[in-house]
Amino acid sequence: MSAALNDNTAGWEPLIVSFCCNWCSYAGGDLAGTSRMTYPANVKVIRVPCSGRINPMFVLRAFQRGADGVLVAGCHPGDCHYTSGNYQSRRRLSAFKRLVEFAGFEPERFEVRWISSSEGDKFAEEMTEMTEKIKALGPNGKMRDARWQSVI
Amino acid sequence: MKKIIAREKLPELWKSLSELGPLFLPVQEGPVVLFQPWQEGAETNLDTTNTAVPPKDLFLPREETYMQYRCKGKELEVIPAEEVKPAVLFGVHPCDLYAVEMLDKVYMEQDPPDELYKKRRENTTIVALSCASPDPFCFCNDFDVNPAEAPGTDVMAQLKNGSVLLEAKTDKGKALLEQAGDLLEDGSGEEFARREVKTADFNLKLDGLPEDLKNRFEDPVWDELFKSCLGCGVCTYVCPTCYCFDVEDFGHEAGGERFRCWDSCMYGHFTEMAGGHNPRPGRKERVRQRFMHKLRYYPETFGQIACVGCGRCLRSCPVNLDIVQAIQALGGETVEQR
Amino acid sequence: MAERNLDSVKKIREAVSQDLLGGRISQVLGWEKGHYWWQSRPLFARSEADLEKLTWDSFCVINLSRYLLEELKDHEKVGVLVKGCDARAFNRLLQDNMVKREQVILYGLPCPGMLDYNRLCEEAGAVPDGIVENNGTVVLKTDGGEKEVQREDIMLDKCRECVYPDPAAYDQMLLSPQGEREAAERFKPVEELEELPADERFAYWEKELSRCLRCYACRQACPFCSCRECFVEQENPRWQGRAYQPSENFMFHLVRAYHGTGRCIDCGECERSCPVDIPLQELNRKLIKDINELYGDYEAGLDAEAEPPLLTYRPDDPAAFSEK
Amino acid sequence: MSSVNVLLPQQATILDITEETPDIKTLRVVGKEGLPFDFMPGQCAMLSIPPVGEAIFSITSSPTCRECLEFSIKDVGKVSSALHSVVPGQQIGIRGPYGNGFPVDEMKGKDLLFIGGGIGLAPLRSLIGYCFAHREDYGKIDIVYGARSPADLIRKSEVQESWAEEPNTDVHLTVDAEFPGWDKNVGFVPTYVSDLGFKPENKIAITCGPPIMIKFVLQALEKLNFTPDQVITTLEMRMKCGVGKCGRCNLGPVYVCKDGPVFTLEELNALPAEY
Amino acid sequence: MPRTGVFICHCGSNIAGTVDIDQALEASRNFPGVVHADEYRYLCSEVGQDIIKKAIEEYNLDRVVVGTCSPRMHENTFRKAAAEAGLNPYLLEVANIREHCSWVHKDMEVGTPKAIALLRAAAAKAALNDPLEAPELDVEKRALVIGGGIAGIQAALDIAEAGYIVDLVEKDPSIGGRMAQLEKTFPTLDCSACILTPKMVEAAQHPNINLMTYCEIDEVKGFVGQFDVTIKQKARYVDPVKCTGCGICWEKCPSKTPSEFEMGMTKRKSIYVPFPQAVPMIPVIDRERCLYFKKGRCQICEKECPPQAIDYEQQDEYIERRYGAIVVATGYDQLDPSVYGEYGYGQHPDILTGLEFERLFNASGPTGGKVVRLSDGKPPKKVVFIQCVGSRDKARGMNYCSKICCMFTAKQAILLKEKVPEAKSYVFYIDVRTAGKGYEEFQRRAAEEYDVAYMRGQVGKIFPEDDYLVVRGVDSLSGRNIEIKADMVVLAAASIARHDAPDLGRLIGINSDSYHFFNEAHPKLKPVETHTAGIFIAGACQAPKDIPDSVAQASAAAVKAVGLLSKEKLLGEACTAEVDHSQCSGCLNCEAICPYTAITPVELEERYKDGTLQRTVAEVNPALCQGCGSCTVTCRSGSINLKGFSNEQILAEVDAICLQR
Ligand SMILES: Cc1cc2nc3c(=O)[nH]c(=O)nc-3n(C[C@H](O)[C@H](O)[C@H](O)COP(=O)(O)OP(=O)(O)OC[C@H]3O[C@@H](n4cnc5c(N)ncnc54)[C@H](O)[C@@H]3O)c2cc1C
Ligand SMILES: Cc1cc2nc3c(=O)[nH]c(=O)nc-3n(C[C@H](O)[C@H](O)[C@H](O)COP(=O)(O)OP(=O)(O)OC[C@H]3O[C@@H](n4cnc5c(N)ncnc54)[C@H](O)[C@@H]3O)c2cc1C
Ligand code: SF4
Ligand code: SF4
Ligand code: SF4
Ligand code: SF4
Ligand code: SF4
Ligand code: SF4
Repeated sequence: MSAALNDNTAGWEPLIVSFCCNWCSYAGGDLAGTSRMTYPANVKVIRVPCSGRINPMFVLRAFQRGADGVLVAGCHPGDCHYTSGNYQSRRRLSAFKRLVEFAGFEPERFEVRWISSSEGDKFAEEMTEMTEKIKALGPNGKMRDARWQSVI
Repeated sequence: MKKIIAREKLPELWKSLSELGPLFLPVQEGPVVLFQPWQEGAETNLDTTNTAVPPKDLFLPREETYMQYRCKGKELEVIPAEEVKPAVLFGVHPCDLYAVEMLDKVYMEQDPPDELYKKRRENTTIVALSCASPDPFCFCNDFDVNPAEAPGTDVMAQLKNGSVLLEAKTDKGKALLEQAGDLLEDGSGEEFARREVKTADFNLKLDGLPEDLKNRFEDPVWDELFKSCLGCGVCTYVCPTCYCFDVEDFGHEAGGERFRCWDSCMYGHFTEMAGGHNPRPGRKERVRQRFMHKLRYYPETFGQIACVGCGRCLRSCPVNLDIVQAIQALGGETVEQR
Repeated sequence: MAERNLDSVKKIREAVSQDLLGGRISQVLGWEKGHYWWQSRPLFARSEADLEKLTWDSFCVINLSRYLLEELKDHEKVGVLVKGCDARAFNRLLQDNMVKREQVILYGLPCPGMLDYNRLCEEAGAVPDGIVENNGTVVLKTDGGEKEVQREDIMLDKCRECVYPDPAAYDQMLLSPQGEREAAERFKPVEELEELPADERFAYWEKELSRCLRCYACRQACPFCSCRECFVEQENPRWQGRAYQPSENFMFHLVRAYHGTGRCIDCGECERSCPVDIPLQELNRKLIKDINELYGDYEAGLDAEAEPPLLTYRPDDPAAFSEK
Repeated sequence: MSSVNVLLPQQATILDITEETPDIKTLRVVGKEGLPFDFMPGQCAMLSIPPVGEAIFSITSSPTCRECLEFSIKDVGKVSSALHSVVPGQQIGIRGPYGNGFPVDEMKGKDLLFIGGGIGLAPLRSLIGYCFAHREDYGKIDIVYGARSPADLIRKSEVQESWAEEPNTDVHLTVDAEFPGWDKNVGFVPTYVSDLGFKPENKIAITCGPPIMIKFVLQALEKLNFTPDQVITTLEMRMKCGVGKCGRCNLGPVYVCKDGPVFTLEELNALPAEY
Repeated sequence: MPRTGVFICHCGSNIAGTVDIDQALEASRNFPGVVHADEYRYLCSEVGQDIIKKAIEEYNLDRVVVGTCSPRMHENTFRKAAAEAGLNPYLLEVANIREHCSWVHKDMEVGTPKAIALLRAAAAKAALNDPLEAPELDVEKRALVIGGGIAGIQAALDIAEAGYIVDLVEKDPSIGGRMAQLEKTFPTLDCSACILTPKMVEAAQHPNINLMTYCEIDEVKGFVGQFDVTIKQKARYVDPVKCTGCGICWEKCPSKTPSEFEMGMTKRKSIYVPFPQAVPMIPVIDRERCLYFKKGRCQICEKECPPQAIDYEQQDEYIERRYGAIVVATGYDQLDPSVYGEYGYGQHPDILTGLEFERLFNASGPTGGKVVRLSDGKPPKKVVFIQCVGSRDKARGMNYCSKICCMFTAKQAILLKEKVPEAKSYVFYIDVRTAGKGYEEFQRRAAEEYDVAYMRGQVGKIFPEDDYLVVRGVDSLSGRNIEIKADMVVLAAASIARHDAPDLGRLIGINSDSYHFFNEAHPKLKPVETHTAGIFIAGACQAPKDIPDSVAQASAAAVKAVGLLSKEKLLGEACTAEVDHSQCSGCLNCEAICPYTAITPVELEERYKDGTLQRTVAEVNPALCQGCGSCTVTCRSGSINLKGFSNEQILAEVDAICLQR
């Protein structure tokens, strides 16, 4: 773990990368916006067609590049726009989540949520909750590649 | 200058020497012994024969960032890496130092010299430890490696009845022993025991082999020998005389760094070119390259076979394809058959 | 010398030579002795003379199925000697469409478990000159005399923990089956690690993985790694950097392990091939254990027809995240 | 710092860029003060473009040009494509020169036959420029240059105008197939070489191009009774260091980056054919 | 390196209020490849779009990033604008700095850096965008309806009415399906044949409908707009052109076999039409039973047939046709209740299933329309109906409710009372479910006016004693044990999927639920679509259904099909998956995962040593691929990639977001 990271947690703000499926969760995010809900700006969303598109390698890359938490969000099981994408990702990401925990990541660092396009409130809540949990945990040094920010 | 120290007191010596810079010595890491920087409480192991991986990474690190750069608009600023800091390498066996000599030829003697390597060599003080007993994989006898003497070492050391006897061979070596000060007792009265170490006897016929191989590039031996090879590259990574590397960049829009790291001729991508053409497309060509390099090309340029008989490839190849098998196949039956 | 049942060797030779010399197959993959009595090498036998070298003893550990990837290009039909894990590896390759069943004759060899050179030495206190195997025990011979030990105690870890020593796929079973083994210990290291606090677990892996040379021998030896181009070597995108950073070590190992989800046959070849003895099996087994817990028992390689767990789903599957 | 790490690039600046063909651009590059280094025709340099990496390219300008170095670069992959996106004034890294270069002294007094295909003209152009600058040292110069289509010929105006106007020089152009407006030869380079029926007496043939072209050019030259020591070619291998250490580009004991890339056919015949 | 232009929208103050536009512009200018950056109050307006279009030309832009509202809102607007300026629309990326940024944050200090991060990610992604083309697909103006039950007939009629040719494929010798087996239909009790037969005839005579009975689907290839289907016309051994349907052949045929239509309760001949109102009225010879085919002699039918329509030499024929759309309406089966040993089904002739009982009312049925016991021909005095036989039974049967049983039981109890006034009905039920117009009233009438005794409870055992059947059960309301000496027992056996549904699903490339009913694309919003574009479902093949629901769904499916057929061209998905054949190892894991069966193996020839070698690789059919990207994750080596959301692009976005400058 990079020592430098833990020194100045004072002004530290976590970086959370969220992968959202286009049809449900991203739209849920849009609804949160349209409804002027607020949630922390720490979360930055990457739009993907389906939670089935989420390759665990994307998640690890985010950790390498300094993400403090990663949240994948997709349609509720049964509601997948592509029928089975979230059923597939449920298995894949469950196995993967346990693996990253086994590697020593705190369980909160990687989460998966089902958020429908009508759940703007849930979107905002989940983003807030994730941010708060990560704030409580502190910066993630695990797997962070110190070289990424070494020359800016 | 000869000094002696009781083995129990070695941790104190480590501590003192590590003030000179990181002190690398054989450390028990779980099931294997590796050269690792010494830390308080490290489980050192001087009784091991050969470490799982040779200490070549002190001079040719597994990864070495040699420059950083910053990009601003159209500008590019190159920032060379910091100077190489001094280090101490303790407990290296003679065969590994014979191997370092071979790397020296490539990296320092051949034009242009490699400054990175050279600086690491110059800044490292080496304490060699003579071999007491070989393990069954050692076959350095075949290469006239003297287990009691190590070329180019700064200090020669020997384990002796619960003590370690140390003799400085160079000024750097003297400075090292002086650093330890009172910890070391005078050892001028002590004699280095003569060591006759009998290693595995494979009865290799090495004389004339490089010459013989000159026109055996298309030899049928190659059609069989490679078959079991997985192309895993372990043999090259654990071999003290292998030295290929790769250069890569890591960075983003604002800057980054360039490093070199170990690479291996056993990998498919090693020689692959734009458009997919690969001069060494298969395992056969790669196995041939590895053994030809050791047994013919290196000798042709530097006058000696690039193997010291450390036995690491015999121990580590997952399918037990090693240089002895290659030499036997090339020098034994096949020659007569042809 | 490693004395073993010469009858068995004879039986095997007879069986395969019938097919080889009869022209049913043009090559047999088996084992021959290496330089040392505790080593063997793959044997690519195409003639009677080659068959003379064929051996079967407690050191025929190398998994031969992987060689089919290349050998089937050159041969119409190949015979392979398969232990339990080799047969599971074969099934794995079959499931990934890497081999054609009709191109291969499998000769099943129920495996008594292979012996561990390091354990032999430890038990003997030196490098033994040879061993004699009895039923369940092994006599280690050294200069200093002889020592009898339990076979189980000097077996490779991966063999001690093997549940299915009998080939799950074969055309001809050459020796009598061993029966399923009890491998209660299989998941114990995983469970112990699971007990640790996250940070300690991370520290454990950081240390273990710090040794990794990233030679990728583990991958080369692995029967589920049959990709034409592994993610680690890809230029575009560059999933995996070459640097020896802890970050890159984790990337490689987590991804490789993840790629084994429901595919790792638990043969332990990765770990055996690793020159610096990284406990890779613990990662693989974590996934085996979790998949079994979450989605029902599945043992990769046992049944080539069974649907791999990540290639299917049930609408009511459980999830490992806090939300179902 | 006592001496410099050979792998460290110097800073260089792009002067300007010419689009030669749809996938080849020529970059003109200067060092901090004038040329970054002196070199001989046939030598190469490693160009860096962070954070993408480095790749080796022939210096295509003649050493007699003191203004800048020129590189003709074909877009085939990461670095080459990044180099295609540079803009004038942009700084890149450069190190070199690498390789042996052409044996300009041994070629003195001989007639020269240059045979180039596509991007293969790049190293030849440096030598051709050099020979023109030392015109009196060399005899008749023939240049056979071909590409897939007229659009794939590089340095068109230079080849067709300035070179053709040099004394005692003939330029023979060819493309693989008929194209509207193309009035020169149509056909593959090796065939054209045979058709032109060059005499080997006191001649040296220097060829560079795609491997398949080289293969057939060599056969054509052999038929025309050129001896292996009269034929010079340059090889391309994957390279990372350029100084004979990284271990990629060897043919037997010979390193293409250091001992090549220029070889006579005679030299090549003595080496393992691993290229 | 691309030439990217970045355009940031104020959206009035919607964005500008929370994002410092100048700062965002300044930052954007430093992104790699950005050669131009500009802003405007309302980018989506005509003027705003013009700014983008002009800049594309002026700065020779080959990528555009707009920082605006959600791409779900205006991505198409901007893409169209870019296309008008000559740029491939897929070279434009949207950074959602409104819904995902300015609207959810309050301060500039928070909103601005986040907007910059999102813009950076969009620029990084855009740099890797490739020009994409949505495939244009031709539409064959012909539909295929599989299954000639009421649902299939209705769908075929509706499509035909809209002016398109329909092939109606039925596996049996006649269309009609289950409804043809029914006597009267709830809740109005009109006669099934009276309302069905005209429809059958209409279908047969409709100029746009091509009736293909006694046919099976052999192969389906292709994709929406262009399904290439091979249909097997099973040999009838009767020339349909010559046959006049006079019926002499089946009258004279000496060989008998249990009738499928009559649920085996009576016999039919070896040359037969399944029921008297069959459409077409052309018999088939049952080759398995026919004496001539079995023993080589007989040929009576051939001799007797006046127009000499019998043709023993007829062969199965394979017909290949292309269709733009397919409607699947293959209906349902009845569970065989003999798995429930306690009910004694199959062991006693007076224990019947609902469908069997239904046939007893029918004038042409096994008893000529008299409701009598099959054992002794006496009319039953006490009939026990048992509901939920196999339905709603987690342990041994199906989890689901068969939906129609409560209603047809009520119907049958009423019909019984009408036919045998002295008969008394008892119904054992778990719940009575009567959702539907007029259904509750209907059922209540049964209970109140027709003296049907409804007993909530379960039957534990049925066994014969003397000449009645003892039905033992428990009344779960009172807890009392009940024993009824019944003359007849009718089991409302669960409706289940056709036994061959999974095979058919595989054949045509649609999937089924765990009970093998075909799956709709979305349980709420796409109830007649399947995951395979261009294939629709109707009737009881999707789930148990009654006739009105079947007909409604059939019409809906027809509308969908017609909508599709009415298009000149179909626009496919541009962001589809793509396999790099040089990398693909051919493991076909992706094939297993694709919900749209868009991936198939293909063979490649590859140079190997001096010869060549065959190698299997995966290939994506861009017309079938919907761009979910699930396959890309299954492919460990990343050999299959998704255009528009490629691995490279997503990684670039991650990198860009994590580069905190
Ligand atoms: C002596 C010499 C002179 C050359 N002169 C020129 C020249 O004047 N103009 C020109 O356009 N090209 C020249 N080349 C080729 C040029 O070096 C390669 O095209 C370039 O390195 C490709 O790098 P890249 O990063 O663009 O490709 P990458 O993205 O790295 O790779 C694309 C493919 O090229 C392979 N590759 C990587 N590096 C090299 C390399 N150094 N040589 C060959 N293949 C490689 C990779 O394995 C991969 O398969 C020369 C090569 C050599 C050896
Ligand atoms: C005892 C009973 C009484 C009922 N009473 C009523 C009632 O009173 N009122 C009411 O509304 N509903 C009633 N129903 C329900 C009614 O039967 C169904 O709603 C209706 O038949 C469904 O029609 P369908 O066209 O979907 O299926 P089906 O009627 O099953 O028709 C499907 C057709 O497809 C054909 N087919 C199957 N597979 C293939 C294939 N692979 N290729 C080609 N053709 C194929 C079949 O041969 C059949 O002709 C009753 C059901 C039962 C069991
Ligand atoms: S020889 Fe052995 S160690 Fe070397 S690459 Fe081949 S299999 Fe690996
Ligand atoms: S070839 Fe093998 S024995 Fe020789 S030096 Fe290398 S590792 Fe040691
Ligand atoms: S074999 Fe061992 S050292 Fe090599 S990559 Fe695998 S874990 Fe690392
Ligand atoms: S590690 Fe993954 S990508 Fe690499 S070979 Fe194994 S399965 Fe394939
Ligand atoms: S999963 Fe990947 S490697 Fe396997 S068949 Fe599909 S594209 Fe090819
Ligand atoms: S992206 Fe989805 S629909 Fe397309 S081929 Fe892959 S899995 Fe099938």
